[in-house]
Amino acid sequence: MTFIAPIKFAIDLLAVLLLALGIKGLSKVRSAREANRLAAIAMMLAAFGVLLNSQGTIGISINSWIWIICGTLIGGLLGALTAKRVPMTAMPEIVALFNGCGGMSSLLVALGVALFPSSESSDGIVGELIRNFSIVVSLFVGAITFSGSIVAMAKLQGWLSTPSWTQSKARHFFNIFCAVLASIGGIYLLIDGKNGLFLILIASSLLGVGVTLPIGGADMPVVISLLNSYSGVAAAAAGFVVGSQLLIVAGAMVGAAGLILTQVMCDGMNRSLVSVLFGGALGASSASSGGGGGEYTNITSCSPEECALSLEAAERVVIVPGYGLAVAQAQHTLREVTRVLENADIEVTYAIHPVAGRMPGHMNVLLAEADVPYEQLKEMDIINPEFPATDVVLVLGANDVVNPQAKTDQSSPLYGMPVLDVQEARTVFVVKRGMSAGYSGIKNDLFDLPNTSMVFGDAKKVLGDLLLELKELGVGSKG
Amino acid sequence: MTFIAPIKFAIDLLAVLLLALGIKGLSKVRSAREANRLAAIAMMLAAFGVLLNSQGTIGISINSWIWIICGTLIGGLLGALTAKRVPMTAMPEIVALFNGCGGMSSLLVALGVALFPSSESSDGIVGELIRNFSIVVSLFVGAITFSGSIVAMAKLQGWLSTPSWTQSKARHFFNIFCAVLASIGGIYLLIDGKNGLFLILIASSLLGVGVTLPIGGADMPVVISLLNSYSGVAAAAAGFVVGSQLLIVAGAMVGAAGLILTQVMCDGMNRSLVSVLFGGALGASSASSGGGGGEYTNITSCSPEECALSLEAAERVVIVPGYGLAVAQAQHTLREVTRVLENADIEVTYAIHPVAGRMPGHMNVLLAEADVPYEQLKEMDIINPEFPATDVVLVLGANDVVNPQAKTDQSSPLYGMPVLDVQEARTVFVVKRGMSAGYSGIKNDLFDLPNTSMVFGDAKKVLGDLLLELKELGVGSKG
Amino acid sequence: MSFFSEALWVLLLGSLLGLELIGKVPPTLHTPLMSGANAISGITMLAALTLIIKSGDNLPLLIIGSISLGFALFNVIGGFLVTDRMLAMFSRKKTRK
Amino acid sequence: MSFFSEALWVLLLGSLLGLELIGKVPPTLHTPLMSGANAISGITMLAALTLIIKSGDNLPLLIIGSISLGFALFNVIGGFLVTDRMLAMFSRKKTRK
Ligand SMILES: NC(=O)c1ccc[n+]([C@@H]2O[C@H](COP(=O)([O-])OP(=O)(O)OC[C@H]3O[C@@H](n4cnc5c(N)ncnc54)[C@H](OP(=O)(O)O)[C@@H]3O)[C@@H](O)[C@H]2O)c1
Ligand SMILES: NC(=O)c1ccc[n+]([C@@H]2O[C@H](COP(=O)([O-])OP(=O)(O)OC[C@H]3O[C@@H](n4cnc5c(N)ncnc54)[C@H](OP(=O)(O)O)[C@@H]3O)[C@@H](O)[C@H]2O)c1
Repeated sequence: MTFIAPIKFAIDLLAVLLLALGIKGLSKVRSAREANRLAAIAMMLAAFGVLLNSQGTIGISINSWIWIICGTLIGGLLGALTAKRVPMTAMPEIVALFNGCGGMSSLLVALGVALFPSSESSDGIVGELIRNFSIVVSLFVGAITFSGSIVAMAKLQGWLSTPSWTQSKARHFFNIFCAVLASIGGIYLLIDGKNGLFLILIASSLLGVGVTLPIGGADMPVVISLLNSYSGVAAAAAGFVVGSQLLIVAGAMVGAAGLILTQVMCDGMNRSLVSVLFGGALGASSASSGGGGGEYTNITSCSPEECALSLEAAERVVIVPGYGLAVAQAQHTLREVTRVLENADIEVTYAIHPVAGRMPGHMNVLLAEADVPYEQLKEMDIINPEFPATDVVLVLGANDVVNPQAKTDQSSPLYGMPVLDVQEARTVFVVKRGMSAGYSGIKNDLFDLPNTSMVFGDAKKVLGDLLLELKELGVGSKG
Repeated sequence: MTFIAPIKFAIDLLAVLLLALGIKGLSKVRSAREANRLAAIAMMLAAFGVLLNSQGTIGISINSWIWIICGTLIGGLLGALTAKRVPMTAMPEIVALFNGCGGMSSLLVALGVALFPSSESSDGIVGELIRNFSIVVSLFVGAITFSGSIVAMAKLQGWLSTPSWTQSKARHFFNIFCAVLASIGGIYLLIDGKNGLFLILIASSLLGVGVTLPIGGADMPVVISLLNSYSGVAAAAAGFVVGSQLLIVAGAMVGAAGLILTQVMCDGMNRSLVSVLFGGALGASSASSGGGGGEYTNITSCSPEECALSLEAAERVVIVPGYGLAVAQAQHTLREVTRVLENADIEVTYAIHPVAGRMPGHMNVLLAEADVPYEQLKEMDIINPEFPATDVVLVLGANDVVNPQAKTDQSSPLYGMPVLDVQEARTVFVVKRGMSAGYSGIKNDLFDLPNTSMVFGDAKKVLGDLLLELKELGVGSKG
Repeated sequence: MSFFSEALWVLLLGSLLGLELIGKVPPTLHTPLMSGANAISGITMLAALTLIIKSGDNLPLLIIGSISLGFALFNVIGGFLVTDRMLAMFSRKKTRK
Repeated sequence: MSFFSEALWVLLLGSLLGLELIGKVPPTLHTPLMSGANAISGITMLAALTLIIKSGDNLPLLIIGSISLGFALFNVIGGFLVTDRMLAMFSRKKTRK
């Protein structure tokens, strides 16, 4: 027994070291994959440490082993299956789901300890107070994380829409009310360690829903990242509850790192965290206002056939994929079109804007799924100087990321966001379903330019038509 | 009494937070000065916490107070005086001195505890072992820090030269011998807690001397930074000895941050830490080999008079200060010369290479001392494109930082280091005492170029002559 | 006090470390990093384990612990696997480069 | 064990934090940063203080402690002042800008 405590301790230290290296490594492309494995190993180590220590000291009963194995198998298998099955495009919602479950786990631990307080605790009144406080935090944050994540997932999957009342000021009152209720419950629980338990649970779950529901689907990745940071906090609180330093360090690290990541993500899309959390849905308000900010005066529209003719005559084509491509699930059709063009010795590259789509790296993942070779993906800074030498640009369901206002119009909300300078190319085709605005809800000056033609329709459908037209024209048929 | 422990604890946490913020802030220009103050406040807080806690628990006797005040006053006053008096150019040696004293302080604490072990310790055999181990580390690292820093200071001040035996392989044997002796002493001390004490002290002091003495003066800043990292380690060890978490955290932070800084400094001058520590003195070997790497074939030399004539005719003059200017203490004379030129409406700027001189920021500090306006100091990346439009470049005791080999000759040890492209200017004057090489010991192709003229002599003397000539020519006399 | 003083140190330093660990992250890595950090936050499985082990024969507590463990492992295993899948896409493309 | 377990946590996390705190430092700040970090390493003054306070009437120990404190304060006060002097040069120039 005297040997086990130091070993367990060494394991804990090692696990924290590996976790820190893991988090650090995950933020660099080169090391990300190994870092992820490192973190997984660290977690295994940590679990092993707990089992070893318990076995060596108080012992683990058969009963406990059974329940441990049950929980592990069921949770692990379901997790593995979900992870294997989910399509790449559903990443944000699946991360939200996982995250919610982490929050739920912390919540349940706190609930268990609160319902059946162990008699062994003898830390005096201060210790008791700190422990109860940790239980309150764990319940509160865990419930918010869970309900918020589930709502986020449901909204991303389209199972939930944004009810209009959530866009009114009333929601702030609702949320404040829930927060007050939860605090009252917390104070009760602090004092006697039992009452107020369910008040906290219900009020903070409602708070999680109330805060997340009004947020537009496009801002969801940021919210998920924030909720992820919360689940770290919940884990740290659970660490206080069960008395595990390792849990506290790891939870604190993830909580803090998640906060930074949230900030980095906000910066990446030119939004502030406050406006994401309290500003309501951007998409919702813009959808109702139609175009938003000015009328279009000089729209040229054309058929897939004309577009195919232009493509046939081109030497350099640049594809600009955007959110619409992802929604239409058109990446495979796109790949077929570009294969045809390549066969005809037309040079095809893809211009990847860092925040195109609805999650960071969305376009990379999407195109990787459709087997687009990596060399053809060009980042914004690299492709921008090449547009003047480009014959045809095909904008597929992208909008904000090709809006020249971001460079020219100081009063535009987009001003300052780096964009793709597609208007420099000879001809630009924009494929989208109608004239409605993108994520930011802003009119796109590009559509009014003389060298821009709109090809209206669902991206998948238009690309399919394009493919037919190109084949009909005999492009790329090696004859 | 029950109140004091938590207060002390909160103070400790706060102090660590402030120290972390301080270290972080010191690495950014904008926040550096406040960060330094923040760190100072944190230290005061920490000391206050210790006094408060002791007063409230075991009490502080009058006797103790007297000795505390004595030590504080004497040490503090001497420190303040030294800090006020020292000339800016002697920064590295003074930092070395301070650093050595920090190491000495940790050493003395360990010595005191080792000589007069307190009877209260009752941590069992493991606790005893850890405590003794900390004492060994504290003595060992403290002694190396102290002797190494003092040697570094003495060498930088010119009080010590580099004895030739230290350049031979023999020094490695000497150092290994010392290290072995110190380890033996350490093992003795670990076992019985008293014997071996002075063996460690002497052997590790000699080791500190043996490692630092062979290193050339130019590499000293890196060594001092490394020793600084050591003194952090010594402080952390002292923390284990007296049982202070705060000391351990702060020591560990400084130790680790110092290591990173050392690495950053090495990178900045294109050297590896290993070659700095074990490679012997660069300067020494190069001084003996004369020019090093090829002969000069096409040197043009001229008098200060000719130089003055060119300056008079110029419209844009760029000054490139280097190590020689610092050695010659010629910054004030330089300022007078440039004032004259400015009066004659000649545009004067200074090209500041990041590692010109012998310590980072050397040139900034030097020129600031001579009251050169900040706007006239231009960093390398900004001034480099301007050289083609420059009439006269005056290179003052700089050598490596203007060596075009760094860009053209792949086999050169300098290859890859960014340099100032002075050869692009119309005329280049190089002021140095002879044809000897700079820090890297490498021939400078610049001197052979047709548009380069050498003006031989001590920088201060040449600048004085130049000033006279310019006055004689009536430059800048507003008439 | 001892556990709590240790816990508070660890909390402070862990948070500071977390704030520093992530610097500049290229946008393509935002999603994998989020998902990896999310998997790590499932470390709360240790709390669930401890709960089960300490609950003795208290059946409701065992059940709560087991459910909690299940949720946590769902998070952990799923999180790591899904992160790996995402990163595989990037690295597969990297090596082809 | 308790003090040492806490100490080891704090050592590990402090070291990791130190490694992360310093990122890119512009060369002009190398010397001030070195000097500031050096002043902080004089935190060992706390050890000297503790030694003096705990030494009771043991005169040699009091003297050792006091000398140690003197050295440490020489390091701390001198270090912070000299750093401030250097930084003043930079910022004086900055504001003129
Ligand atoms: N990447 C991220 O991490 C992230 C996260 C959150 C928010 N954002 C924000 O999202 C925006 C991304 O810009 P983006 O250019 O990719 O997208 P966008 O500006 O949101 O525009 C998407 C366009 O696709 C069209 N579209 C929708 N469904 C379509 C379909 N089935 N077929 C064809 N077109 C369809 C829409 O027009 P119609 O309705 O007329 O078809 C819309 O104009 C930026 O503002 C960015 O800040 C990015
Ligand atoms: N800044 C840092 O942190 C740092 C630290 C360590 C090393 N270094 C290294 O130091 C070098 C700095 O380059 P640098 O161009 O400034 O200096 P340098 O290459 O070392 O050259 C200095 C030149 O000054 C001349 N000189 C010496 N005393 C003089 C005097 N009294 N009057 C006139 N000239 C005199 C010397 O030639 P004569 O003997 O012929 O006069 C020598 O060629 C780089 O290689 C850098 O990597 C920099």
